This record gives sequence, C-alpha cells and structure tokens, in this order.
Amino acid sequence: MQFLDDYSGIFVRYDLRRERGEAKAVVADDVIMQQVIECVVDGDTDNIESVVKKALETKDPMDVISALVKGMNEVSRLWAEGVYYLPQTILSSDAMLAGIEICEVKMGKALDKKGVVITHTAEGDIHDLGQKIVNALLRANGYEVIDLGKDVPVDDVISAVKKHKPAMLTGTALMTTTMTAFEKISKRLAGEGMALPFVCGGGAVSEEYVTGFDMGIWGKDASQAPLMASDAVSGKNWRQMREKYNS
Amino acid sequence: MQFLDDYSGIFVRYDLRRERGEAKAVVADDVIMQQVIECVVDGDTDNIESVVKKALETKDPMDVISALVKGMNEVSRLWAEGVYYLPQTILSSDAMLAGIEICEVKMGKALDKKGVVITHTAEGDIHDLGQKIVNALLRANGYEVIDLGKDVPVDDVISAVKKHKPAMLTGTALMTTTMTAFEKISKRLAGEGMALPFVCGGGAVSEEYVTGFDMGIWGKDASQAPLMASDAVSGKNWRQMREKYNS
Amino acid sequence: MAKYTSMAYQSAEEMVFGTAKFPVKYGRDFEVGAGFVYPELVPHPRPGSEETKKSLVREYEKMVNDVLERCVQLGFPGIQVELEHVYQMTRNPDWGGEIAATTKRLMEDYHRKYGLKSAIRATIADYRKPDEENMRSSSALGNMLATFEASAAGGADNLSIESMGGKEISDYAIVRQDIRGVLFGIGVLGSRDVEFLWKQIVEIAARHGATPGGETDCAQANVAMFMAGGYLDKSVPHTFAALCRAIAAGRTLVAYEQGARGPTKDCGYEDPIIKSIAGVPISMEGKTCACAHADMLGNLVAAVCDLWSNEAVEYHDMFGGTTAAVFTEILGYDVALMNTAIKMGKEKDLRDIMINSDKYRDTHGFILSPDNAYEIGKAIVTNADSYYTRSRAAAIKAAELMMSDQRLALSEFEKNTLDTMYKTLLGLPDKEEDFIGECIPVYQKLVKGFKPSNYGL
Amino acid sequence: MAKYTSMAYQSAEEMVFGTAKFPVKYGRDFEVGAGFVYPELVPHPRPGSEETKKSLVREYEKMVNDVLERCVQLGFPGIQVELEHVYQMTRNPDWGGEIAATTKRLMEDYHRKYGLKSAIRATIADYRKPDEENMRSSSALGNMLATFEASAAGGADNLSIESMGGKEISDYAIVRQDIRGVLFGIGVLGSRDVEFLWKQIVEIAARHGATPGGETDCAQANVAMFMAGGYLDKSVPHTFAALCRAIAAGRTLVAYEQGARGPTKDCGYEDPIIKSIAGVPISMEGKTCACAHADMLGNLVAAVCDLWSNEAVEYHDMFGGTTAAVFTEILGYDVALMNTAIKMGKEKDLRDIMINSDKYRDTHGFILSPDNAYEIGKAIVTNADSYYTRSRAAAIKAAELMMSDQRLALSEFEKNTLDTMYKTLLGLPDKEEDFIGECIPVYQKLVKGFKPSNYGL
Ligand code: B12
Ligand code: B12
Repeated sequence: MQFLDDYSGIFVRYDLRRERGEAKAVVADDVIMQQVIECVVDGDTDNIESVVKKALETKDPMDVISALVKGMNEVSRLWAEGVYYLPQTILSSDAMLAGIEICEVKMGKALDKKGVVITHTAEGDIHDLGQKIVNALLRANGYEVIDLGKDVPVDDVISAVKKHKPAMLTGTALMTTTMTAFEKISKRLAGEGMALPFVCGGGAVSEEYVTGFDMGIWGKDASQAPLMASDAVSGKNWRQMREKYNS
Repeated sequence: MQFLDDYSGIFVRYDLRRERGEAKAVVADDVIMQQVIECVVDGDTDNIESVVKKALETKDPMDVISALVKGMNEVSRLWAEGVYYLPQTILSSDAMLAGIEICEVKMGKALDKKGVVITHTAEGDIHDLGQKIVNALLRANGYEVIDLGKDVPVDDVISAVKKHKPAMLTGTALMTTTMTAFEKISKRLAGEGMALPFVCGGGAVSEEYVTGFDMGIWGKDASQAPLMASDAVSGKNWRQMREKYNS
Repeated sequence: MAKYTSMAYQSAEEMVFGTAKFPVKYGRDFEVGAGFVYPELVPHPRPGSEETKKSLVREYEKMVNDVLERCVQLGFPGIQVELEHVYQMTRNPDWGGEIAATTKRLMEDYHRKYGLKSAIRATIADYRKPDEENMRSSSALGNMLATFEASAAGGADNLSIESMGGKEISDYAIVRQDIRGVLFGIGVLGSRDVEFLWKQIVEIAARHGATPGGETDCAQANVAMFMAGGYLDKSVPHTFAALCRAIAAGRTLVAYEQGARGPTKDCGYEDPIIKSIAGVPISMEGKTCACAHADMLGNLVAAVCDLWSNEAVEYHDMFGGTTAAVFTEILGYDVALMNTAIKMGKEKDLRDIMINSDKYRDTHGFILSPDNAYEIGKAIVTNADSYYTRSRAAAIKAAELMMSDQRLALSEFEKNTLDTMYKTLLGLPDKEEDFIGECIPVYQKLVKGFKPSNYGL
Repeated sequence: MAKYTSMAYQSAEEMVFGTAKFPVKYGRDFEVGAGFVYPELVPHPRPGSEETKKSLVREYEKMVNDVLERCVQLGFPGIQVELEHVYQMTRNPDWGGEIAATTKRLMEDYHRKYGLKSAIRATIADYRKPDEENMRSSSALGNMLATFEASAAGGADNLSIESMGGKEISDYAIVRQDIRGVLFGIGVLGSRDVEFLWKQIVEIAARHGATPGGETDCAQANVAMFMAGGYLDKSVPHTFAALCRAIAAGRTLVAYEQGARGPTKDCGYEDPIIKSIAGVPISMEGKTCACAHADMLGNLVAAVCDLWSNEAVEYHDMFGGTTAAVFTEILGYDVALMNTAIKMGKEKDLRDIMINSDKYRDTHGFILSPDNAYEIGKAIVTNADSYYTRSRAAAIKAAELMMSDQRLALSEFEKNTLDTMYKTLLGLPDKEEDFIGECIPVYQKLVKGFKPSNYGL
C-alpha cells in the first residue's frame, strides 16, 4: 500500500486549529473546601466520599454543598468553552451528586430540588442514550428527574404527568416511526385539559415535526435541558419557550 | 486512455434484451384508404394533405376521418408495445389532425369533439414541455384542448374554467416552489362552488402533494391524459378518478 | 463575431479533473482548475418559503449554514455554493441581492473562524418566454439584468445563467425528432441569443469585479437527454439526444467567446467539449446529482471536472441531517477521492476508471467520453465560419463516432434513427444564410409565436 | 467455545474490495465476494405507514419496486435490498414475513423480465431491554426468533441482527469515558450474548435454507463513534471511540465463530478487521450513507468492501425520484467505479486512493485502514484465550498504533485521553475470570438493572 506524507488539499484538520478556552481555575476560601471543589472539577468519584466527609467534620453541610455546586459551575464553564468533553461533565456531576447525598444524610433532610421533570423515550423505541444524558445533566443542575425509561406507552406518560405534576416533560425518539407517539401524548394531555412544556429531542426528531403540535418544543442538544427546565420552573409557558428555542 | 473490451459486471444493456412488439399491421378495404392510414402510421406530414384530398375525391369525409383515426389507433398500439417512441406518436397525430382538418373543410363543419379540457402550466413556471405533450396527446385523441400556456396566474385559470366549463382541468409544474399554485386553484374553485377533476403533473409534483387537496389527481405520465379525459367526460368525479389513478 | 478556431489542449489524454488551462480565482481563497476539485453544492428552498423575502432569506441562511458546518465537521478544504434562483429571486432583484449578501456573510464567518475556502455562484432565472414576448426588450430581461447587478453587488463571485434562446423551436423539434429544427433552435437561434445575453452579463460582471461564469443548454439538450431517460424510456431516442448534446456545445461555447471565464454551469453536460476548446474550468454533475435527475454517465462525467455538483436538492431533514448537509458530505468525499488521486499521481488512472464505467453504457456517455468530446471539439473549431456550420459539424461528427465504434451497442430502432438523422444532416445547406432562409418560413408556420426578430433576424 | 486463532489473509495488501476468501451465493444469481461489488439499498418506511400491516406492506412494495426499476433503467447488474425491521415488523412476526415475501415476488419479476440479480437481507430488530428483562427468555426474544423464522420462510436470503448484549453497561461507560466498562460491556457481555443469539439464528437459517448473515456492534461502537462525531463535537473523544471500535471487533467476530457466513451487516464499521480474520464478504457503508449518519471515513471504509450500502434512507420524493431510487443510483455508480477498476486491473490503485483519502482524517479511519485493521486482527487471533483477552488485546494494539504513527495528528486533549486509556488497559487483569470478578460488583452497584444472569454469569 502506498501512503502519502502530505494531506493538504485532501482534508484540513480544523479541530487542531480551534483555540481552547482557558484551563481550570478554581477558587475556595480554604484547603478542604478547595479539595471538595477539585474532586468535582476532576470528576473524582473515588475520593469524593472521603473528602466530603472530612469537610463535614468542620463545615456546615450547606456550605459544603455550595462548594460542590461551585465546582460543578466551573465544570459547566469548561464544557461550554470546549476544554471539557461530555464525559468529564457527567463524571463531575456523579461526584457532586454523591457529595450532596452525604451532606443530606448529615442534615437529616434532602435538599429541596429546583423542580420536577419527567423524562421518557418513546413507545416502541429503545434508543434511550439521549434521554440518559438529559437525566444526568438535569440532576447535575439540581432538578428532580422522574425517569420513565424507554419504550414507554403513551398511557404511562399521561398518568405520570397527572401524578407528579412536573414543570416540564421530555421525550426522546430516534425513529421517525416511533416519534409519532409525541403527537398522541400532546393530544391526550390537551384532552385532559393539561398544558406544560413538552421538550422533544432525538436523532430522528425534527424542529419541523415537534413545532407541529401543541406544547411541543424541539430540543437540539441535551445540554439545553437544564436551561429549559429553569425556564419552565420559572413559569414560562410552552409558547414562550418555543419562541425562545425554536425560531 | 485505456479502454476495456468487455463490460460485463460493470453494466448490463437491459434495453437490448427487451422483446419488441410485432411491427405495424395496417388493414384497409382499398388502396387509397390504405394510403391514408399509412400516412398517419408513418407520421408522414408531407404527403397527408395530397393523399387525403385524393381520397376525398371518391370517399365520404366521415369515412376518411375514420380511416385517419384507425391509423392513429394503430400508432397508439405500437407506442404501447414499445415499437414506437413518443416522436412517432406526435408526428402521426400531427398528420391525422391535418387530415381531419381537410375533411372538416369538405364537410363544411367541424367534427364535434369528445369533450373540452383546459391545460396550463403553473404561475411562475415556464416548464411547459410536459403540458405541450399532454396537449398533443389529447388532441390526437379527439379532445378540444384550451391551452392557457405557461406561467398562468391563478385568476386566469379560474375564469377560464368558469367560461369554458371543461370536463377536466390539468396543471403542470416542475418546481416545488410553483406547484403551490395548484392548491390555491383547488381552494378557489371550491370557494366558487365548482368541482371537477384537476389532474396535476410535472417533475416536481408528487402523488403525496396532489392527493393532499380536493379535486387533485396525480398524473405520472402524459400518456395517461387521454384515458383520464375520457373518464372525466364519461362522468367520473375526481374522487373516483383519484381512486383509480392514485392508489 | 470572433470564434474559437483551435483547441486549448493538444490531446484528450492531456485533460483530467482538477486542472484547467485557465484557472479562475475568486471568493475566499478559492481557485478552480488549479490542481484540486471542489464540491459545488446547490440547495433549493422548501415550497412556501418563497412567499416572502424574509422567509426565503431565512431559508437560505439555514441551508448555507448547514453546508458550511458540515464541511468543517468533516474537514473539507473548500466549497462553492450555487444560488440557483427560483423565479421569485430574479423576479425581485433585491431578493437575489440580499440572499447573496447573507451567503457571503456566513462564508466570511467560516473563513475567519476556520479558514474554510468558499465562493458563491448566482444563477439568474431566465424567465423570458420566447414565444410570447420580445426577448430583447421584455420586462423579464430587465429584471434579469437588474438581478445580475444586485447579486454581484451583494457578493456573488460567479454570475451564471441557463438561457432560453431557441427553446420555442427546440421544444417543438425534440418531441418530433426533427434534427433540422434542433439545429436551428439550438445551433442558430440559441447561439445568437447567448451572444446577445453574455455581452451584457460580461459587462455587468466587469463593473462589479465579479466573474462572468457559465452558460448551459439545459433548456434544450437537457430536455432531450432527460426525455431520452433510461433503458426503459420510450420518449426520445438516445442517439437523437446525443446529437442534440453535440449541437449544444456550439451554443454554450458562445458565452466563453463573449468573455465568460467559468467555472461553467454544472448542468451543461456539453462542458467536456467546451473545456477541450476553451480550456476554462468546468463544473459537472453526475451520480451525486441523482437527487435532481437521473443520468447514464454518473462516473464518466466527472473525468475532466473542476467542480463537482449535486445540481439541486430541496431542503429537508434526513436521518443524517438536512439534505443540504447530506449532499455536501457525499460531494465532499467524491472530490476527496479525486484530490487524493491527484496527490498520489494516480489521477489519470482514476479518470480512466470513471470513463470506462460509462463510455458504453449509453450514447451520452459515449460522445462525452473525453476522447470523443475532443473529436467533436475539433469538428467545431475547424468549421468556425458560422454558428450553424460548427453546430452541424459537431452533430455530424457525433453521429459518425456513434456509427463507427462497434463497442457501442445500439438497438435496431436507435440505429435507424441515427442513420436517418445522419442523412438529414448531410443533406442540409452548407451556408448559414441558406439554412436560415430555409428554416424561418417553415417554423413560422409550425411554431406559434416564433419571432425571428427575437434573434436579430 | 472455538475461536479464530489465525488470519484468513496472508497480509493486508492481499485484501481488496469485491473479493473475499469465502464468497457467499444466494438469492437470484447473486454471489458476494466473488469478484464484484454490489450495492445494498436500505429503504425505511415513512412515519405513519407502520400503523397497519397493510399500509406497511404497501410501503415496502413501492420502495422495493423503485429500487429495482432504477437498477434496470441505468443498467446495474444486481442489488441486495435490506429489510431493516422497524419495531413493528419484529414485534409482529407475520408482518416481517409478508414483507419479505412481497420483496421476493418483485425481485423474481425483475429477474425473469430482465435478468436483474438480487437478494434480500432481513435484519430483525433486537428490542430486548437488557436492564429491564430477562434477555434469555423474554417475550421480545420469542418474537425475534419467530420473526427470523417468518422472514426466512417468506424469502429472506440473509438473516442478520444488530444485537443489544452489554448495552446497559456500555451506555453507562461510553458517556463516562470508562474504558474498563466498555471492555466489560462489549468485549465480555456483548460477546456472550452474541454467542447465545447466533447459535439459534444459525439453526433457524439452516432449517430454512437461508444464510446466517451478519452481526454488528451498532449498539455500542456506533454510539461511541456517533457521539464522537466530527471535528466540532465535544461529546466523546475520538481516540476513545476508536478504542471502542477495536473492542467491538472481538464481539462481532463471535457471530462468525457461531456459523454466520456473511455478507456482514453494513453498519459494522469493525468489519475490515472481521474480514482479515474470518475472510467473510463484508457489507460496508460510508459516504453514501450520509443520508443516515455522518462519518469521517467516507471513502476509506469502501477499500475492502463486498457490498456497499446507504445504511438507511426514509422514503420521500426528491426532484430525481424517490429517495429509494436516488440512493440506488448513487450506490450503483459507486460500485460501478469499483467494478470497472477490477476489470481494468486497477483495483488496488483505487483501493489505495480510497485509503489515503481518510486514513489520517480521523481516528476511526486510521484504525480501520486495512493495514491497521489487519494488525488489530492479528492481536485478536493471537490472544484467543477468552473473549476478554482478545478484545483487550485489540484495544491495546489500536492504542499503540495511534500513539506510534506521527502522521496521525491529535489534539492535546485527545492525546491525554489516549494515554490514560492505554495505561488503564495495561493495568487490567490478565485473566477473564479475574476481570469478570472485578467488574460484576462494580457495575451492579453503578448500573441499575444490570443482571449477570442475562449473560450466563
Ligand atoms: C446507537 C444506535 C442504536 C442502538 C441504540 C443504543 C441506545 N442505548 O440508544 C441500537 C443498536 C440498540 C439500535 C437499535 C435499533 N436502531 Co438504531 N441507531 C443507533 C444510532 C447509530 C445512534 C443513535 C445514538 O445513540 N445517538 C447518540 C445519542 C446521544 O443521540 P440522540 O439520542 O439523538 O441525542 C442527542 C440529541 O438528539 C439530543 N436529545 C435527545 N433527546 C433529547 C431530549 C431533550 C429534552 C433534549 C433537550 C435533547 C435531546 O441530545 C443528544 C445530544 O446531546 C442511530 C444513527 C442515527 N443517525 O441516529 C441509529 C438509528 C436511530 N437506529 C435505527 C434503527 C432502524 C434501529 C433498529 C430498528 C435497527 C434494527 N432493525 O435493529 C433498532 C431499534 C429497535 C427499537 N425498537 O428501537 C435508525 C432509525 C431509522 C428511523 N426509522 O428513524 C437509525 C437512524 C439508523 C439509521 N440511519 O437507520 N440503534
Ligand atoms: C429542461 C429544464 C428546464 C428548461 C425548461 C424547458 C421547457 N420548455 O420546459 C429551462 C432551461 C427553461 C429551465 C429553466 C429553469 N429550471 Co428547469 N429543468 C429542466 C429539466 C432539466 C427537465 C424538465 C423537462 O423538460 N422534463 C421533460 C418533461 C417532458 O417532463 P415533465 O414536464 O415532468 O412531464 C412529464 C411528467 O411529469 C408528466 N406530466 C407533466 N405534466 C402533466 C400533466 C398531466 C395532466 C399528466 C397526466 C402528466 C403530466 O408527463 C411527462 C412525461 O410524459 C428539469 C430537471 C428535472 N429533474 O425535472 C429542471 C428543473 C425542473 N428546473 C429547475 C429550475 C430550478 C429551473 C430554473 C429556476 C433554473 C434557473 N435558475 O434558471 C429555471 C425556471 C425559471 C422559471 N421561472 O420557470 C429545477 C426545479 C427545482 C425546484 N425548485 O423544483 C429542476 C428540477 C432542475 C433541478 N433539479 O434543479 N429548466
């Protein structure tokens, strides 16, 4: 086989040209809090437990939690600037959540969540990876996620919404032949006099399709989910959200 | 340049494999009528005039006309069987129509047509070749064609339909950005309480699109036009015709 | 009027994709025919988006962005986007102008951010109606010229058109297998209209520092090719369609004699002949324009191309992204293959593989195979007395080539058609004035609306 | 369980498109890997058509007819159509069966009328849910096996599947860059599930005289590749995705050890490695599957293919015909180019051009370049003690190849990821039982619903 040494004119490695955001910059008032933050920023799920426990010996649980969250905010920045990739973000959120759990035990009560979001993958569809990412990112941002899983019958979605009264509902579908369930859900909800932001995403799902039925808001990327959830929690209705995200 | 001698495995000349229908077989009661028929079958526009005039010296115009038509039927068979191509068909129809005209002069009155069809190419669209073929084939089959031409405003189509009360309306569009006029026409006609078979064709026009509005019937190939016209004239409504041609 | 009397290339063997005798440079670091092949992506707006200027501009913004983003995602070095005007963009000159400006803005962003090379072709819609209006003074013509201005001002690098001259005659003749009519409609009338139009386009381009790009006989030769279709179609004989193509070369060539510099218009299948004569870089389309129409020379037609196009794809979603992105990807890899061959010094191997794929698949591939295209080119430059003589010579040469190569299998019907057409061609007058004199009365009688004055006759 | 311990080819140089060590013959005069490449067209039904059996069968009837007609129109010698089941076709075995029968009827018509060669691949949908049900006894499994029966009885020539074993673990691990988890989910659990499934598929195929076709690690390696995406994506590092691919080769290989004979499943990008070991004909997809998803090795991936596929295209109208016809045309010309090269004795030139187009474009193209694929294959057959050892060896080899070739440019981030993964891989236990013992408790804790019993553990 003959191989070239010079590939110019065939392809350009644009990925190498891109400027990187500045590296991690974490600031804390003292050493132990610094360690807590670093555990989150580094997604160090192995040591987070011991470090947080150590911190709790001297610090108030709420302060430790805000350190954990501070670390997570730094991670979000690094991801946004392209320094971090998705896995770093998810590992950090794993670490943060583990840390928070320990603090909650110490406090004897669970931290109250920013709001409730129900997620599911369409009936007949087992492509749930996008949904799993959405779950992780929502949890990382302090939302209570009710995960209905994949291949969820329309009925189950409706009754879950009735039961939990979430601020937002999400659906993932990767097949055009299963996404049709979203429209049914929208109709059923309307029929029951319910209206809430229903964010739909997934490879096969197009903006064209989702904005074609009531409540539908198209989600292009899982990373949008937290911001969407906060809009929903802060009372934006689906029309306002569609206006914001789909136009 | 290097050239191969053997192309097997690269492509197969399926066109050479196809069995041809049997060749022309024309039968007439006598010599002159035989000539009339042959002029049509051969699309001999140069001699049709003299031959028909000669025939008219001894024959009744109506008989000559039926000979002309007989020739044309033979042509249709040859086309259907793949012996003839479109040009042969059009030339034959040119010849037949020229012959009929002469007979009509002799009779002192025009032959009454099978029915009236209005054809047009959509507003903003100058792709009228398909329409021209449709015109030729309809005329060849004895229909009166009112040719509105190309780039025809919706209004003009509506008023033409009001004025001529055709058995069928046709539209041709080769651009998806102009075919949208067909839907407008359908709505306008309905608005004016009119309903007739509206056959739409042309490269860009899909069955999906045309069957999406009232009166719309999708025409795949110009050769369908005569049969569609006879259905329309014999009283089939657009729903029955859509059922027949689009499913 | 000055005509080409010699070939740009010494031989067909010299011709290959990626290199043209006279490269053209414009846009953002974009040079065509200078050693590499680039993709040319042609997106078409969705029905409905043409209703307002705002919605149409927005549609183009989305489409062009998808194209440029996919290029960067996959590492394609550069791309040309064709703005092939739908009626509304030419009918309203400011629409065409603003869409060109929007496209340019996006391209500049990607060039700044990533160094992506790019260029814009604006193809104005010729919506004059030869049989209904005065082609040399109609309001349609006025709008067309105004739109050329607006597009160039807006940022179009390449000005092109698919012109209509002679179409009223060729439409009549093609469906009647009337080769004389085709020669008159394409070879004579078409050529004269191209001359008339391109004088003005070249002048406008010069004024705006844009490049006068390409012409194509889509209006006539593509109708014939298109109707000839595939092995199962029975509309127009394939040998006849091939003759129409040879004749078209003489017509399209006029644009370059008037100052057009290419890259030529993608749908001009006659361009390999043009390149052999004029040496301009050519844009071609084949297998990857299946989204727009089928042809029977999907690989061969790329053999000597400088840009590689999809002709047109309507904007819709597919599993892999929008059609604009999807076809950018396919074209991008197609040209990556050609460019790799160039870098490896194997470009002529790949060229010959492309040629052998289709040279004997059908008549169009046969006459456009570079060796035959070159022969037809020679017939054109050695019969340069008039538009008529060279078009006729091209047709006669094409016929002789088809008749003399045993490897080109033809059905009885196709053979007979070819023989008849060949005899007819030989029987036609030798002088243009005689031919014109013979045709005018005939077609005035046969074709309603035909006005010789539209062609300065 | 018997495992491959030697390579089917003496060297990578020996491998080229169109020829496989063990050709497969089935369908209507259809032979794969015997000297020519054929297109494999995969049409997908429009949303809504899946609602009733009648409408879905009708949809397939239209799609398949468009495919076969375009082949005859353009002269393509033969084609394979994949019926890639949507959920409903497997959920209701008789649907899948009737659609196979309808497809066969149409193919027989075209074969009788024109001699068009053809074959049918039925790919059953594996809709078992590893984290929710018992994968070795669920009703989903029952339906799947029943649908294999029905499809074979209906006329499917090739039975294939994209199986799900280990997905619950790999889904967790891929988005966390946990290479150990990937090795466990793909290399160990995936391999065990493939063994379990293919024993039964092979048996069913034998009973119906159908050919057990191919497996693919779409469920895992394609998720990684897909998320790694292009130059602008930041979801999964490209070096990590390449390691997932190398590991997947060990998993997919199991199907052929169980008796599958190919042609393999198009979306198994690991197939060049499979071909180097097993010598089965492989179906690949690249630039012309842009309609289904983007990849960064559009040309290279065709270098050693025997079938060339579009992965999947939803049925819609385009200017040039329906998507089914359009992609048949593009694929048809793609393979015509390869077959012409073969006839001209230039197939290795074209192969090398394809390879150089993408070998250094991205990590996936790099490790699947035949020379590197062959090296990874050797690592697999020389570490055949267990599914684990060979998958790990494949990953280590892939990492070493990426680290040692200076022409493969990597960003700092990608380099660091690769180093870390490489160290982790080296640090893992040498024996499968130790590795399994280490992983089970860890992932039972981390992944809700993970049941070792699903894998006979
Ligand atoms: C991996 C994969 C699989 C895996 C699934 C693994 C898993 N856990 O999901 C397996 C092997 C199981 C699989 C199976 C099948 N698959 Co599959 N699969 C794919 C593939 C290659 C990648 C999908 C993927 O994981 N992408 C990565 C994830 C992260 O992307 P995503 O889900 O789109 O999510 C992103 C965004 O959409 C967004 N998002 C998603 N959801 C949400 C929600 C919110 C709120 C927001 C804000 C954002 C958001 O965020 C994510 C990015 O951050 C696609 C190819 C493609 N073009 O999509 C085919 C594809 C989806 N599969 C397809 C098919 C046909 C199948 C099968 C039927 C094949 C078969 N016969 O076996 C079966 C399905 C059976 C069934 N009943 O579901 C087709 C669907 C065709 C169609 N009709 O639409 C595709 C498109 C492949 C193709 N081109 O043919 N598949
Ligand atoms: C030739 C051609 C032209 C010629 C037209 C010549 C003429 N007299 O029609 C010319 C050069 C003038 C032309 C111009 C343009 N064209 Co144009 N053109 C074509 C081309 C290559 C072939 C069309 C053709 O003549 N086919 C042969 C005829 C016979 O087929 P047909 O009309 O479809 O008819 C058949 C069937 O549809 C059916 N049928 C048709 N009507 C009816 C009616 C009934 C009742 C029945 C039963 C059947 C029926 O019967 C016929 C077969 O028997 C197509 C390519 C394509 N894919 O279609 C592009 C195409 C139609 N053109 C296109 C474009 C964009 C243009 C221009 C805008 C380009 C430009 N910027 O200049 C301008 C249009 C300006 C305007 N306002 O209209 C695009 C349209 C894209 C879109 N948005 O839909 C196409 C699809 C090319 C492409 N792929 O981009 N074009």
